Amino acid sequence: MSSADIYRELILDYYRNPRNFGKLEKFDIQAHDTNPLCGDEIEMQIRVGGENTIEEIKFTGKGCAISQASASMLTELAKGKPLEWVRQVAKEDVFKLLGNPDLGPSRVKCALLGMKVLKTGVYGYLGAHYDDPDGSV
Amino acid sequence: MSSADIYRELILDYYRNPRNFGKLEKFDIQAHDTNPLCGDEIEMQIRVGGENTIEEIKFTGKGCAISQASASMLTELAKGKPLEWVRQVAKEDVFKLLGNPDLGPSRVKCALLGMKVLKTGVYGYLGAHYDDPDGSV
Amino acid sequence: MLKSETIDVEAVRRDFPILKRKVHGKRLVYLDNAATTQKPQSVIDALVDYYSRYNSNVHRSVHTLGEEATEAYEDSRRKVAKFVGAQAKETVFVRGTTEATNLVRFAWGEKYVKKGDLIVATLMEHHSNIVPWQLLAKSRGAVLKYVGLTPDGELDMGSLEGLLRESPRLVAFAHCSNVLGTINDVATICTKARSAGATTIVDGAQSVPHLPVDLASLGADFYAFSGHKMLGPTGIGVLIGKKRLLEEMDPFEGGGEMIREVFEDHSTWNDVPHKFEAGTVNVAGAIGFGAAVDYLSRLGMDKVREHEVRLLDYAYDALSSLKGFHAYGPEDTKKRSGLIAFNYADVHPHDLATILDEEGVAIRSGHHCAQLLMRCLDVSATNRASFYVYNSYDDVDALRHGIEKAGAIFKV
Amino acid sequence: MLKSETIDVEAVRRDFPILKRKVHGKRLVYLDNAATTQKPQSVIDALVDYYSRYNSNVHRSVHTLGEEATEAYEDSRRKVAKFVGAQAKETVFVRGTTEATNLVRFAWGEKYVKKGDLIVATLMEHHSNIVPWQLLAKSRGAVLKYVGLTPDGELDMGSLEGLLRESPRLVAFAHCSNVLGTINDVATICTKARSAGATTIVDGAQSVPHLPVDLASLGADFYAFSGHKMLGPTGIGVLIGKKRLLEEMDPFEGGGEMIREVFEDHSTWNDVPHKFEAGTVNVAGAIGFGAAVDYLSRLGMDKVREHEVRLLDYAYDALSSLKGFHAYGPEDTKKRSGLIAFNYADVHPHDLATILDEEGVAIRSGHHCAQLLMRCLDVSATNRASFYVYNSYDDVDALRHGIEKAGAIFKV
Ligand SMILES: Cc1ncc(COP(=O)(O)O)c(C=O)c1O
Ligand SMILES: Cc1ncc(COP(=O)(O)O)c(C=O)c1O
Repeated sequence: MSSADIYRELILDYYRNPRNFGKLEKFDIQAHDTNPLCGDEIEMQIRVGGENTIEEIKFTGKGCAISQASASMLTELAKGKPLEWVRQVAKEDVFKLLGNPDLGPSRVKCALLGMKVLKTGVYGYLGAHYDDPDGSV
Repeated sequence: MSSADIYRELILDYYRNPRNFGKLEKFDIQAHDTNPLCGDEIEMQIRVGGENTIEEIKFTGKGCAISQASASMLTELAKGKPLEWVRQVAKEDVFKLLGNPDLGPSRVKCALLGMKVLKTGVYGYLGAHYDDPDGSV
Repeated sequence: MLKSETIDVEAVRRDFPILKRKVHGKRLVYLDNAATTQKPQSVIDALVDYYSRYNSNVHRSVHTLGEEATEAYEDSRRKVAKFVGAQAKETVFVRGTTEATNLVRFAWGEKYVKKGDLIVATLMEHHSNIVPWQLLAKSRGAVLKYVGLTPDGELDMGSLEGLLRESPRLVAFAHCSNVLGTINDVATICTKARSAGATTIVDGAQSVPHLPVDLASLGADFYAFSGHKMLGPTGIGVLIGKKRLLEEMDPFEGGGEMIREVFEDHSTWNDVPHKFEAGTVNVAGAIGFGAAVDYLSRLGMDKVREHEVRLLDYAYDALSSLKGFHAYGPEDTKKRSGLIAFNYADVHPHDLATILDEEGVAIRSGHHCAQLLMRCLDVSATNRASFYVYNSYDDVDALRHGIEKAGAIFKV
Repeated sequence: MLKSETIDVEAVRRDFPILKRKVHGKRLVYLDNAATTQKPQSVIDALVDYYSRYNSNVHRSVHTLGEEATEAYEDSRRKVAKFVGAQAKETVFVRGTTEATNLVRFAWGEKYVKKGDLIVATLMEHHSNIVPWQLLAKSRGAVLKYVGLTPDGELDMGSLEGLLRESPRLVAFAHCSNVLGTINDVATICTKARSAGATTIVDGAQSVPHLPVDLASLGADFYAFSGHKMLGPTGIGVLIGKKRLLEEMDPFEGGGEMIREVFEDHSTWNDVPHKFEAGTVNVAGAIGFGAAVDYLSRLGMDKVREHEVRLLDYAYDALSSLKGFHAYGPEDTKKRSGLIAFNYADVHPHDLATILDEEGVAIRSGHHCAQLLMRCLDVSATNRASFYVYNSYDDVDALRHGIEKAGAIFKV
């Protein structure tokens, strides 16, 4: 797969016009992470609604098209879902959102930064700890 | 040159029966050094006589046949000489005492330890500083 | 191909086996030399020869292999020292520039920096010349301040002089910036710092590989650089320090080789530079470093410099006409080393690097271990193309072509 | 040649190019393996392959070479960790055992050891497991005491238990002595130390190369070893630490790679193990270390151990009948690793080593970086013959022959 395929219209659109970009006035969950290797940053805020669902979710960040688009897409997918759903989100889901691009290992980290932040925040709220399996080594 | 030549009768004799081995009751110069790489040790004491000559000289130490024999031979050579003579002693003189054996660089350090101690002591007494050219690098 | 009167690039390229490699079916265009350089066959051969013929621990064994390895190791020390006009006894082998600055932090800084003392660094430093001083300031209760930059990306000499009036203990700065390319005037800064009573440590990671450097005329107290950025193996570099300073400092790591005698309650230290080389050293790395220095000496560092300036000039011409292209650092190529950090429209550097990679072009993208500088420049990341002896005008053309492709994909 | 059912020595020897070399016209008999081992072609090839095909800085670049180098580097980390039953996240690449103990001194010791605290080492330690603790004791105002030895050269468990009753903060000891060969009972000592509230650091420099080691069952808090002593390149080793400890410790060296974010006045740290890998790492070294571990895994560490025990038994038989021969350490070869330290009549070890060298036989002579132990044994130096996978009965015969020659020259 060539970079022309990786950077499809859709990803560029999400990069330039990220959905759910911004801050929430009131939120119950907040998480932030950076990729120490490249400096990409994502922060997410979630307002928890009835029956522990994700009522509102917004993100801010800076970084490459892949990290920002995937975070944005993930917030769209997450909105309205029960918090428990976040436990099941897997990297394959994120790749699917991005159109299954063929990413090298370092770009995979860009793609998964949003998921890591989402999980860290929600797991914390649920009293659990998210141990990133694709973490440092 | 083979090791049988290096370890001539003479060196073995000086190793097993070192001349000038021991301590002086009264001395004007004392110096000590070890070879950090192998642990060989030499200490020398000198009593300075009239007209700044080496009136008495003794050494103690432990180490290989080469370090101990060369130190011992050097004390014999030094005895009675003016202190200034020590400035001119060169490694070639030591090698000559040993019968010009073919020593690798690390064994050369063994051979020259006695000279280093002698020079350090005498230079110090004369108000100078001996900077070992064959020192650490 | 670059027809330089100074360096025969085609001949040089034949010396680097990796340059035969294809990436995504394309010729490898390696422009990430400021991160690490490729290795000529002679350096690889030096390693193979060492391991195949005389591998041994050094300084400890009287057998033949041990003597040969020790000779080769010390010979490399002499070569590297001579390459920059220093003495072998002042030249300590370390893992790289980062270990060198940390060595100075622990062995000099923890001993001499006192509560309330001022440490001066600059906003263009690599993290390796910042973080050790933050940690030192914290542990000693000292204060760390930074020399600011001019809009053109040079050190603000007014800012430096202001800080020098506060009588700092230490002034830490890079000879060349790894992002801006700026070549700092080391001799002048060291003279000023010395008058102010400060000790100086200069990060030579990006200067020694690219410029003729003569430490005797620069006057730095400590000077550090890395072998892997100048054709040498990974895991080796040097700290060069004034002999008197090295002798007075505490040891750094403790262990074999750095001791003279060990007693139960204390130990005494070996002569410098061995006092700072605890444990088994990177023997092969040092020997390979010597071979790298031989290679560069054969080319001649003035020619290496001239070659890079030509590439820089050519690259400026080729790239600055691209719409949305923005380069950082001094514009005068005489004032900068052979690298260009840039941004291109709103294409994030990581995305650009990915697209370029597909064309076989390797550049670096990110913060380049210079986050303070990124904040000065008000960017989170930049691209960086950095040149070396095997790069040619063709490589610059490939870079331009790749950027244009990214422009098409991103509809710049 | 040794006809071992376990290791095919002739086949192994063909893998080591250096063994073809002649020394003073004689076949090289390399018996200085405890100082550093020779390298098989597969390790040399791994280095050449890296430099010729995918050399790049790791963790920083998104281009293909960078990704390949990073993968290979991290893959080596996983291999080395797995080789000793540890987790990759707990496995920090360092220069060698000496850097590992010093890392623990600075990053753990300076943080947790307080004035008046007790640090326990043993009299059989290598300087790399003594000097850091002397320096730590000095800087923190702590006290350093040593576990004594039995006449047979084992740790005196009564002495250890007495010291444990004083509630030490740290207990530092070797898994195997590099002079006596003694294999210490790590699991038992760690259990006792833990009950006494102490943190443990185990020097595995002479154990991991020679014995099957499973850290999961040993319970050490920190465990260190060197690549160059187990067929790997120079300049690489590991510190393995309990994850919680590594996370709570201060960083060691500051610079690139080990940071998360750098601000003017402070920085935050990367995840372990990267937090402890500042600056450009020894990429080639790590990759070669991985290849070394592959080689040893193919042989099987239980077979390596069995091979060495056979050589030990054979060597005892061959040497102990020599008049004036005196060996140190436990007599039971099951209790010791594959090396013999000895003295021979009044022939000083350096002289013996020189005479042996002329026969092509390389042994180590000196204090072996264990001066406290030398004082216990009341000698200033010993000889040491240390075995590895490529040694054979023939090598032992050559050693015996050389000693006899020295006997003739010295008229023993
Ligand atoms: C028992 C022991 N510990 C530590 C070391 C130090 O290892 P290195 O020199 O690789 O740091 C050695 C070898 O020199 C050793 O034999
Ligand atoms: C300016 C500068 N200083 C220091 C370093 C650190 O060098 P190393 O990673 O070899 O320790 C680098 C490169 O990474 C650099 O570019």
